[in-house]
Amino acid sequence: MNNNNSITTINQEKIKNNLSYRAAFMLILKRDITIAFRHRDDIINPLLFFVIVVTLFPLGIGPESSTLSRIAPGIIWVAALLSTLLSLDRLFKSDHDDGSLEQMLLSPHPVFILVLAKIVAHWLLTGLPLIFIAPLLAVLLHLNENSYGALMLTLLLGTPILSLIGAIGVALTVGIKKGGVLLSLLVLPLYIPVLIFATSAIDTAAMNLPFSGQLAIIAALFFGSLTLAPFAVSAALKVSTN
Amino acid sequence: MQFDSINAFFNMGGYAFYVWLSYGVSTCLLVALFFSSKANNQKIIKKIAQRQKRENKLRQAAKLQNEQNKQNKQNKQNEKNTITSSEEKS
Amino acid sequence: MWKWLHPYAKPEITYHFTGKILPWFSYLATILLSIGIVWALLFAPADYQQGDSFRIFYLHVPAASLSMGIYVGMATAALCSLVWQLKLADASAAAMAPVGATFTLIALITGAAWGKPMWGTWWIWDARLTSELILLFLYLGVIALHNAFEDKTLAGKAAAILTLVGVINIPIIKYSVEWWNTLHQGATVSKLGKPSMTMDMFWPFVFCFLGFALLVATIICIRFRTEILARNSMRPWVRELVEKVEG
Amino acid sequence: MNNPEVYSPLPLITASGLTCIREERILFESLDLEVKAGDIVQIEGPNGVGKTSLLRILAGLSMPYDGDVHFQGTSISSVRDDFHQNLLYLGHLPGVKGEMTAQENLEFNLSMHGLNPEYAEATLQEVNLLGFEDALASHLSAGQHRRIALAKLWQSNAPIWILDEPFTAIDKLGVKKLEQLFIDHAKQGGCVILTTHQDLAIPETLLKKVTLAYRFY
Repeated sequence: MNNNNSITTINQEKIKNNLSYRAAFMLILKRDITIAFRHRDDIINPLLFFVIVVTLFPLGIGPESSTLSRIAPGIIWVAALLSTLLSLDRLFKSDHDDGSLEQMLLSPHPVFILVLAKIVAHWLLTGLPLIFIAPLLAVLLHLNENSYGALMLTLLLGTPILSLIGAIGVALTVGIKKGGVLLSLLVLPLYIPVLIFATSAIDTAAMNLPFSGQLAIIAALFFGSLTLAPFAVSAALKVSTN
Repeated sequence: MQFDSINAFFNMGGYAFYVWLSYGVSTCLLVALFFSSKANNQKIIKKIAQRQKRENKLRQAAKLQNEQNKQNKQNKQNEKNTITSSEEKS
Repeated sequence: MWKWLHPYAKPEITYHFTGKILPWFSYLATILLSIGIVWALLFAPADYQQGDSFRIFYLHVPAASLSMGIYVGMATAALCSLVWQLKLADASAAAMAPVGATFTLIALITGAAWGKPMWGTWWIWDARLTSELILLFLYLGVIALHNAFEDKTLAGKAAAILTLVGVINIPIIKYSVEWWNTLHQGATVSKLGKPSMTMDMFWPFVFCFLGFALLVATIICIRFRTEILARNSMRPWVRELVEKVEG
Repeated sequence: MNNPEVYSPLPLITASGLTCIREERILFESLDLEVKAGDIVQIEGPNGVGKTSLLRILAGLSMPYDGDVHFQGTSISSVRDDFHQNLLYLGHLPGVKGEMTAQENLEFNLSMHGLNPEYAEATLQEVNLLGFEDALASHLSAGQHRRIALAKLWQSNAPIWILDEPFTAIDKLGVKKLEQLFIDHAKQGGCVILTTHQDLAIPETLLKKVTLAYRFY
């Protein structure tokens, strides 16, 4: 097959790229999800970690259901925080090592769309399973009945924030050899507002009071980080692949 | 003067431990910060000077090197023409 | 606009300029600090409620506000470094971070020491002390990121991004900690409020504050000059300078 | 071969006053480079002298200490998307995902650059990876990974090619084929900037050499 006919004549008119932003977004999303399903342990490990950490607390604090149910929201949310942190490393590390991160930065599409696709893929693979498994663990911790709704809602709105802000930390430390420990120091202080409002929402729900105020603030944090984080991540990636 | 005597001053109205703890710790931290910055400054200057010495040595070695091979190029040269001149003589 | 500022973008000129103003800062700092401290410890009146433990106030409040101020200074340096690609801004941010962290630490220790006689425990989850603690973590994050990269220009840019992300989050953290504190504690704990300041309490505070501010300026100047040297070590002007000094 | 189109008047890439500093060592200082359509530029020099850093700066991947890179006259930082549309960069790392098969990798690469993924199968034969289409990339050798990355060259219509040591782990026949590809690409108004240690069998008219040397201070 001679190769001339496939190379269209190149002259100064620039070949418009026919791939729309949405198609690029879906392309990266599909690729990341197929890769994650090709080796499952990336999805299972953070979940197992979440379960184990939550079961450790009753063993440490004692089985009385009164104390457990009072501290259950805090335990579940801190465990969710830590398991997201554990799974964040996978976001850019493998791409950085095999060079596809460079190709992504050099693609004609704006980087923040591709980065958003990777963060959404990461959330689907770690955030969503967390939400499904949280009620089971809440049962283990005798969580008050009427705060299950609040737990699910806060996790649904909160875990994307964890992925978005965590992506900034991981993009900053992807170039560094031992970046894992540094990642938690960079990212955990930024998680504190989400933790505070989520746990207070679940507590007020336990007392049968309306918790829409806290939920509104978490939603505000979510939309704020949804719009701002991808730009910070693309700037950080440009720095760490320098 | 708020205090009528020296040890009243040190006693700080019963809060001596807390007041002197905070003042003491703060002065230690500030002094440590000040002198570590000064020491850092000297360390950087020493490091640059040391690197400069190493680079000068490297440059000398390189200069020496190409003088040598210029040398042995010359003596190879004049050996050749001595041989050719001796052939003409014989 | 800002034409007069342009020559200072060149590291050499800034290095010599900061060299000239450094002695001024240090002399003023020592004078103001000694007056302020002596005035606060010896001559300022004791608080009618807290007695002499109130004298820690002259240390705690300047340190707390300076720690905030330095972070905002670092954020502006980060903004200049990212928007206008100013390499000197990275150097100044790297110089400010440890100073800010030390002052946050001082604010925390003096806050705890001041809280102990009043509330009976060393650490109290008061809203301001908690956000001061989180500010310390933010500082440590920036310092750790500065040291994590071998290449200084990369380190500067990465730390600049983290500082900007941090500065956006500081008001959110402060608000959420206030909310969290009132929700859990209720307002039972008497706040570490500023008692009404009589004039003879106000002046020592002003001297202490200015003294500490100038001390911060001095230390930042020293560190800034070190950072400039470290980042321009391959430049000819640095080589001559080092030759002159080291001989 | 169709008649050569009129080449774009403006040079494709100009670098002015590039300085690159790595770990406090000046790799190169105020380096000027102009690459017009139809040029093949080979960057030579001992390893560790900054060839890869120069390529990464030209591709816009890393920031030079000072100096600027222009694409058709305008700085690349202002026309980033346009520049990347007309650029194909191949670094040391092939950019091939181990969990995906060779064909999936190529299809992903092609569609990322807005090319038609159906060509993937045909192009894999071009780089004689026949029969390896559905083998997982993790089972393939490093040389085969490089050939998957190189397969993009056959499909890409980006005028600017920046290739970092494209001939590593490629056999004799493959090198000959690639050289021919570069010559055709240059003839059609594209330009190739590459680093290699082998000497290229490329006619002198097209080839431009840039040598970087060690600096002691």
